Amino acid sequence: MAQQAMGSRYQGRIHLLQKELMGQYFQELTQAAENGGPPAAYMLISGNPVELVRAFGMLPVYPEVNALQLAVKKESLPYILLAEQMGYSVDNCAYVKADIGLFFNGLRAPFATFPKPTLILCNYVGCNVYLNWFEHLAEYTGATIFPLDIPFIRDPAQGPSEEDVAYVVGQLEELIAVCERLTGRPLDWERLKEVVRLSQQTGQLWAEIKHLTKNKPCPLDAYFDAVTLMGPLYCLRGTEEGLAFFEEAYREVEERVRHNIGPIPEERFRIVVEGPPPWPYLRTFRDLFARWGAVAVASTYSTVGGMWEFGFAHDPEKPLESIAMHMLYWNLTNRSLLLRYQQIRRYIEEWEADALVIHSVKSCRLFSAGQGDMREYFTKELGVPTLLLESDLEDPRYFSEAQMRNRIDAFFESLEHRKIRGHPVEAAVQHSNFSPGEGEAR
Amino acid sequence: MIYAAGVDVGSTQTKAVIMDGSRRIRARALVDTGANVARAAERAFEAVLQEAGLRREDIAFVVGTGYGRFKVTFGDAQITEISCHARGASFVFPGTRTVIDMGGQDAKGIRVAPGGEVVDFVMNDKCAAGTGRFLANAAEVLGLPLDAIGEISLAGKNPVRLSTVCTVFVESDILAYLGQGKRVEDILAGVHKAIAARTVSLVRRVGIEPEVTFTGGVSRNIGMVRALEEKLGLHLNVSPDSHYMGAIGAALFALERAESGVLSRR
Amino acid sequence: MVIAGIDVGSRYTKAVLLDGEGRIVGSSIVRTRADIPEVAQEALDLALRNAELEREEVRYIAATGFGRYNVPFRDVQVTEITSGAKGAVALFPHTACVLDIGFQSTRAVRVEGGKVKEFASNDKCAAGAGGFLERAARYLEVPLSEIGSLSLRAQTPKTISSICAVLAETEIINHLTAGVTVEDIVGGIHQSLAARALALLKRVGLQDEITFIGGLGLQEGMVRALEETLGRKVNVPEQPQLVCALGAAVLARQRLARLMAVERRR
Amino acid sequence: MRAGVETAEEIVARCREVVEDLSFQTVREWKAQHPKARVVGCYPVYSPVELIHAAGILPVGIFGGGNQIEIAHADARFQSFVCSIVKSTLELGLTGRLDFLDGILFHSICDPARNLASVFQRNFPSLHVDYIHFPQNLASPLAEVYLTQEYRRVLRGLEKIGGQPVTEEALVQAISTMNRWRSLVRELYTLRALQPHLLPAAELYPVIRAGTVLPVQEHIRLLEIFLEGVRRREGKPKDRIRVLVEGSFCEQPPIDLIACLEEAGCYVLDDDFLLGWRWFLEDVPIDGDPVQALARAYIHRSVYSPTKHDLRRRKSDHLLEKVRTLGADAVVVLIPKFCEPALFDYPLYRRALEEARVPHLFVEYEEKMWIFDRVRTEVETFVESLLFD
Ligand SMILES: Nc1ncnc2c1ncn2[C@@H]1O[C@H](COP(=O)(O)OP(=O)(O)O)[C@@H](O)[C@H]1O
Ligand SMILES: Nc1ncnc2c1ncn2[C@@H]1O[C@H](COP(=O)(O)OP(=O)(O)O)[C@@H](O)[C@H]1O
Ligand code: SF4
Ligand code: SF4
Ligand code: SF4
Repeated sequence: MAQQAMGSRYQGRIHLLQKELMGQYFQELTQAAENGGPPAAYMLISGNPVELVRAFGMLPVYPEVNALQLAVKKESLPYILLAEQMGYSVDNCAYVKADIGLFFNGLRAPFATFPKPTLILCNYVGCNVYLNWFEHLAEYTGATIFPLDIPFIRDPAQGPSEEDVAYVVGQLEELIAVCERLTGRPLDWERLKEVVRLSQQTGQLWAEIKHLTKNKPCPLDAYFDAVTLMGPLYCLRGTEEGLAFFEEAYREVEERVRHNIGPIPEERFRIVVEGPPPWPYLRTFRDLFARWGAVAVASTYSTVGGMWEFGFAHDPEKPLESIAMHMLYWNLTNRSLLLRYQQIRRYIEEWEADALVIHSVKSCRLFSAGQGDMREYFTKELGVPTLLLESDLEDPRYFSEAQMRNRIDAFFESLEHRKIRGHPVEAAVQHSNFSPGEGEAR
Repeated sequence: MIYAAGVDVGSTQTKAVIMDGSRRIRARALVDTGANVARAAERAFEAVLQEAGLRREDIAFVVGTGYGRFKVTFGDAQITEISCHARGASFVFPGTRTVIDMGGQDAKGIRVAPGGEVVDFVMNDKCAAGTGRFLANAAEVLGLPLDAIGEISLAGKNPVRLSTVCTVFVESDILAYLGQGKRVEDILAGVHKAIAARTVSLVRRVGIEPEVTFTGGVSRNIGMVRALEEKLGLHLNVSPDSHYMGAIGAALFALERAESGVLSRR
Repeated sequence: MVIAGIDVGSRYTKAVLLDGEGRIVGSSIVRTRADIPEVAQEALDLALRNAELEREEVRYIAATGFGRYNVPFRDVQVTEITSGAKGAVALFPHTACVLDIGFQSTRAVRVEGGKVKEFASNDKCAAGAGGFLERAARYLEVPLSEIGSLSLRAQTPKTISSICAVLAETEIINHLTAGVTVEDIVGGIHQSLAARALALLKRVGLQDEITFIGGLGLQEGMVRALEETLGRKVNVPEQPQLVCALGAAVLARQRLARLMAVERRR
Repeated sequence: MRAGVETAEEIVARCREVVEDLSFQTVREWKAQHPKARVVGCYPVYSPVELIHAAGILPVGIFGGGNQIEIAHADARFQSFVCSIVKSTLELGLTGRLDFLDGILFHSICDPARNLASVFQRNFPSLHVDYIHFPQNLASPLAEVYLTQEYRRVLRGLEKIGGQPVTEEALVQAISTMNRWRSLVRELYTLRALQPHLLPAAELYPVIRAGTVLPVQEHIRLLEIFLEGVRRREGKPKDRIRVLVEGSFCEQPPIDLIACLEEAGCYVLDDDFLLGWRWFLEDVPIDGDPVQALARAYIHRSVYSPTKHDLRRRKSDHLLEKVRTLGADAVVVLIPKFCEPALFDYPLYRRALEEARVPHLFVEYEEKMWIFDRVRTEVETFVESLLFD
């Protein structure tokens, strides 16, 4: 029952670097809020078209990033309560509530002040709550809102249709006209191509880092450490600093692979994690796994903003089409649940994981509604040991450490017994005609 | 002879078992957990030692389990009650594939492999609805002893439909039914039925495969056994030791550790 | 002429008698049981006896509370939200918010011009009301009537984080084991209830003056916790438990006056 | 069910029976009588039933399991914080009660409903499951083009089930039949708005809901008789408040809950129950390309709802306009628990209603409720606050 010493948290160069970069980013936002600056475009993380925003010289602001920062710093509850007083339900997504609370607090958070939006770009990708969220922000701020409608990937066996792509490209053109009006200058296509090229290179590096986690030991935790890389991926993609950061990150991870270094002293279990992290208790949560020597080799959460590891790359020669493809197909949120099953299955097989951990969060039904079925699929159809945990990504009221710990301990105890006794996992494969579609090239 | 002990500190009751090297249960003890958890563990351990006529030094290894396992200060290791119930159930009923454990404050479903390893499990928490406590409250409102309500419920022919499975509110529901002149056995049948439905739907998540072994304190309630059997359409394994299953599993783990010479304390 | 208000709450049934001038002339509190009609009758009789009045003198009866429809001899019924607001305003005319914590539920009401403007209640789960305290009192082995003064003596109140009343008891046990005093535990419970009450009050729009009614108003510690949480004084009637019954009686009196006016015109 | 000469009351009783029958006996019988016929289920909201009719298929509304179903399997798939209709619909499927379906349509209304489509796909591999993406950028001219294409795609799937190509005539026919049906429904709604004491919502609702199960022609006849019957009714209004009910567009409240609302002292002037079926404000024009006409009708002529995000006009403005036109005293915001789209509308409604000084009451319910004490207390208090001095 050897559990590993606590506190063995990876704190490498890139963590420090990302802290610095994100600090600068928030400073830039505060600067813009207080002294004026480039127009701010509010956007959502999922499949974001940050390239276009950057090409217009606008500042990308991600309310989700702000909300999660509040949660990580354990500051989210008062903002959530503020929104609940206005009539938002306890059952509404807490990201939205924290953000609305933030707005009514004068856009002031303890770590930054945010500029008012000039453009509310609702890059509606999969999550229906986004539509409500940005609709409300638009009403409260009076800013211009542009709902970018992204057809959902309806058929898991097939990618987006030609009509889908044409529809999105058409809307991007409408969006360009809106940005031109708001910024008072025409789109510089060369600049857009350049930004897209930077994105392409950044995405490439990110994909390579993700493939490095196939190594044993896994060089970084693809859930807990990957989230640190995600801030720069959204906020700085398409910039030189962003690219430099990922170059550095790749170097470091690759170095760790060469020296067989992992995030914890001994890698005993390789897990795949599905679902967003419990931001208010990230550390506690991480330690509960670290105690057991469990390392995430892959996570679905790190693909909400884009799914580069399965072959996607922006194309500077087709900027709009590739932005459209990114939004339509190459991100987790716009894909059906069955495609997600398939994605996880690939992680388990190709990244050689022992188990699946599903972190089900009340706020985000996009992620969580139906995770019970996912659990059924993995345990009953594939015989993959699966642990389902429930809490929240933003609302600290839904986290109970004792209960989490009980479940996590019981789960790894059973994995351990199986390992010790050499029993193969009892694959209770039942007859089933279902196998998730084979949409992606391997 | 080598001896090992398992101490299962539940939210409601603390159970202790001593097992010898030939895997015979030498003694059992049961005490109410009460307010002082560490003390309850001590008391149960003392009681079981006395019952077995042994001294502390005779016990090679002690495993603590249950929600208060970290309070078993004299224990050599802690293992969750999920692993222990699975282990104990497989030991007593080797054909066990599914375990339903109902204790004072929670309910669990565990699927086990032939050796007794946990394949999958689910549990309810956050809300004590539909647990042993629920039954205890029902008994209290009706002024009946807890160990009698199961039997009485079997006589209920027209079970009532409860409006809540909240452990606290069940009280007013029962009062309301009494007010309407409903029979006690029908009310109890309704109570058992409601909990059985809830439990079965929980346990279904791990996939119910026979044989199914029912463990935990509530397994002593015959009304619950029958209600679950009816809902599942399956026979349930229940042994007089079912309440001790967690402690038995813990003792088995302890014995294994003692035999393999793992004596290091964590 | 006598007018009666009867509040059939989930724990206690309360009756208040008014004379023609609207003065309180009698009252009673009895424990609610399943046979509500009988309990209501009992409460009325007891109040009459306290006031040394005869049943025949009662001209009009308003029933309120969850059992209002089960008072067969009522002339009219109103909800406990309306009657609570009415009663609070009768006692404290500048009341803008009413907080009512009873056995099963916590309610916040915003009043404007003596009328209910907005309200919110917390009654799906037992976690936030007096029933929880009753159980805690039993658990801590202190009489309910002393809870209030005990809590006043809390040094460093220990709050309860569990949302479930039943699971919160486990937390209480843990606190006890950890050596937390009964005073601090009770103080903590009051703080948690006050925090919930604040959230509820904010939902309806927190405004001065706040009148606190319901059985929990009997507990000084609760009042203090509330005042600390709200950062302001609250009005607490001498007999907070009777306010809904009073409000019902006040409404009944207005009703009767109107009916009589109509009659006279005929 | 045959519509003979019946009184309005008999129609209500029979419709209620049809609606509460979880085994869909009427559909099963209909299918037995029409051996080659196909049935496609429609999950709320905004089902293009015209397309289904045109393909010669019977559309059947799938509105969850109400309060008589025990959820034994579905809650393993969907967590406690997901609304009831999602779970009960899956439960209907998992317990074989939907085995008469040849296909089922879901729409882009919310995240749980979308994931439900996937779960259906996995658990019922032989069922044709389609998911319609409704455009969310209704101000863009591209939306109409897109939705027309989307409808055509859906049609191709339906053609496969129906086993025959869908002709333009069939589409026109289907549209005009549904126009007739919808105009009857509108007439009933108008009548009720003017004289709510003659037509309680607890009657109107089951009668219309039966139309989501019965063949449309049969139901049209039924509505005609019912309308006649109601027109002949007499009575005087009681001292009640006149309210709009808003928010129950998807998961439906129990009929007895609606009744409870009325008994507690409300006249319901308008509601948004069953939006899946009655979603056009006016007739759909039948000249020109019928598929395009349907798409255009959705974009320009359909009712607002929590799942339609139309930035051209605020929903609260729609609501206030309705309050004014109908002369309502108040709004009852009746929302299913855990329904995010509806819950999200509430704060904006609240702001607008408060500004316009329209009293409102927020009530949460679940389709599985069968005890209404709490709701009753809330509604009574609300009524008291408006009627009493
Ligand atoms: N003789 C009995 N008859 C019926 N029920 C019993 C009996 N003894 C215990 N129980 C039930 O068992 C519960 C305690 O079960 P247990 O498994 O010990 O729970 P825990 O481990 O959570 O303390 C009690 O709440 C009670 O409802
Ligand atoms: N004498 C007392 N001292 C302290 N608290 C009391 C006393 N009597 C009642 N209470 C508290 O008041 C609660 C009952 O309040 P009440 O308003 O009568 O409830 P209800 O109207 O729901 O029956 C009890 O649960 C208890 O917590
Ligand atoms: S529901 Fe999920 S994806 Fe949508 S806004 Fe909330 S957290 Fe983000
Ligand atoms: S409903 Fe009852 S049992 Fe459940 S959390 Fe609330 S108090 Fe506890
Ligand atoms: S009731 Fe609301 S949350 Fe549930 S399926 Fe319908 S729209 Fe979605």
